[in-house]
Amino acid sequence: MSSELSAIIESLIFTSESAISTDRICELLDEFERDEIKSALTEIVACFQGRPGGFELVEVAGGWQFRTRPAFHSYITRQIKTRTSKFSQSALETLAIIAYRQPITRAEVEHLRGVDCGGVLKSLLEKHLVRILGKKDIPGRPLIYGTSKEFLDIFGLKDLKSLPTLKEIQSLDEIPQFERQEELQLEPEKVNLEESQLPLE
Amino acid sequence: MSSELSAIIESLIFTSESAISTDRICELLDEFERDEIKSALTEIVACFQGRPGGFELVEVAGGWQFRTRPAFHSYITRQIKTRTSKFSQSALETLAIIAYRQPITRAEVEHLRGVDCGGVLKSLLEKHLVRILGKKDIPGRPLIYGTSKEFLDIFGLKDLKSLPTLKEIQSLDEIPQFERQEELQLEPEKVNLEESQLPLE
Amino acid sequence: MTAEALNREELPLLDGMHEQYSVHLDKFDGPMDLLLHLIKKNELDICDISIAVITRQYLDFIKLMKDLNLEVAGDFLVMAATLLQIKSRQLLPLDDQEEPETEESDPRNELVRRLQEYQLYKEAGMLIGARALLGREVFARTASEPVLTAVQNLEGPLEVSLFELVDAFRVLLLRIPAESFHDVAPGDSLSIADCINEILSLLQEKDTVQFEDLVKDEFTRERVIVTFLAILELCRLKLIRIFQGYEHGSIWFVPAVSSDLAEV
Repeated sequence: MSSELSAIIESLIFTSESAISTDRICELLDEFERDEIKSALTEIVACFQGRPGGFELVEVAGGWQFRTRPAFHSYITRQIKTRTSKFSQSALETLAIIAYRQPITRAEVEHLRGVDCGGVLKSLLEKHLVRILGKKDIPGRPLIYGTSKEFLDIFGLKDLKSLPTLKEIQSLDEIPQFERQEELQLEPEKVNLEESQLPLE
Repeated sequence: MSSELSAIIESLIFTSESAISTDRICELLDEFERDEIKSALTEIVACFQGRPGGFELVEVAGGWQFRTRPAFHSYITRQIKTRTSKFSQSALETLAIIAYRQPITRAEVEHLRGVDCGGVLKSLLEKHLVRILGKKDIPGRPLIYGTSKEFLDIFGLKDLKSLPTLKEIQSLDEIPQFERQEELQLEPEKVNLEESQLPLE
Repeated sequence: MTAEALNREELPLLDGMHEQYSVHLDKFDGPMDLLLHLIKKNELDICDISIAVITRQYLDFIKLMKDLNLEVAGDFLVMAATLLQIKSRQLLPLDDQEEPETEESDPRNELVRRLQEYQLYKEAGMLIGARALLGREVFARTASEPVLTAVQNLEGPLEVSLFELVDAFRVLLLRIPAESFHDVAPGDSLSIADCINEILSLLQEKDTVQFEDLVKDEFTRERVIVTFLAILELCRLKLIRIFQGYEHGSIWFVPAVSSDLAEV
């Protein structure tokens, strides 16, 4: 660490209750230029990345925070209890839909998932991962939901743009799907089914 | 930082709620020798002393703790003085009553909360979340309160109609249909579903 | 009841898949999830699914759930209806006027689109869930130095969510008995004067009255407050005297003019 400014910023991030944004650092240190502060931040990140210590500086939910490296979690949990339990598949699906499609209504989430999502939504609201954005200007004025700052914070995302893009996911999936296509072999079964087992007949 | 052990110890000290003693560290990391741990600690201290960063590792009250360097005290207090304030439960309740029951007098708010609300009301008025709408035409002509434009801003609401109704929140509580699936159905009926229970038929 | 024995005969189609279903029964996160599973299991292309195969197996699954005495959620039945509707549309001979099946008129399209989208979000959810989570794999500093918390301020920006606001109101309403809530209008409130008269008439019958006796029939916050105010007023008017045996004990009061207790 060379400059004093870096040290000052480090002390601010270190004592901040939650992630502290670049804007906020600039506001607090108004005797320094924004550019100076930005390059000092880059310097600190590089410094902690360079030394394989127990923690590092990361940018999450639009702010800076020192966080332990994931590799050491098994040692840390000997000391402190983990607070976040595993998320259920339905919670993650609902979160993903809200994250990618926000602002979104409950009915839209339910249409996509094909199931009632009231309970899941409530628990996501209670965990502050999802928030109510307001009401949609359509008949019935349903509530619209979006993800919160805590969502980014907990999942270690800088902003919503840092979410894996859906296209990436799609391309990951394309290959196995293509392979599957060639192995199709359902003709005999299909005929049989249509002739004898139609529920509608 | 050279050894992995140093990094592990760092992460333990970093996440400890208060200073952590050498004994405790040895206890948590019982796969390492006490001597190894001691020299790793010396290593970490030296490492942080070597770099003039914002904080350092110090031994206090028989334990280890990362602390900011005293030199940066004046910067840190700038942050604490302007820390985001969390809403107290009483402020939240009072604000909720005013939001949902406006126009409302102080006596009515107090009747609902069962406690004096003078102090809370004053602080809500000071924060410009609540405003005085006028005086009520009843004996004593008490002041009547309502929420402000700032209130809408903070909660990201377009207008008061966008406030979620209690019913909307309560409807989330209803047991999701899908979760009920796991409950056992006691009646012995084993009717052929395809014939009798599909909505289409 | 062992459903397996029963089903072997009734559902020859499910033979062999049985154990797999039994294990995964509660793992399906709704009808879309089940459909995706069936498509994968049959090695079908999501864009060109055989509705007949899928519908058949989907219905068998629902039947199995019934046989296992599991309640079939409405969401699953809605999907069953959708599948049957698509299937029936495929089977019906086309009207002469109608164009032959094109991409757009394929009744499967809507379902395929939904399935594809659902699959995207399902996978996105898994990716998000696989991240190192704060409080689970990654930790921030938890130390709260007393010096830091000592300085509290009320000037900084506020941090609160809309849900917290509504929930505070909801919890508040749960705490307050319903009847007192509907009594907000001051005009309808129990008056202190009425309460004073009530207490005075009670004291004509008995020499001592306990505070609890006055409110036990109508234990609402409003009643307690009004009664308490009435007592204070009576005391101020020197009409009663108040006693308390010990700290936080019951409050007793006697008429101030009562002859035998006047000296207490």
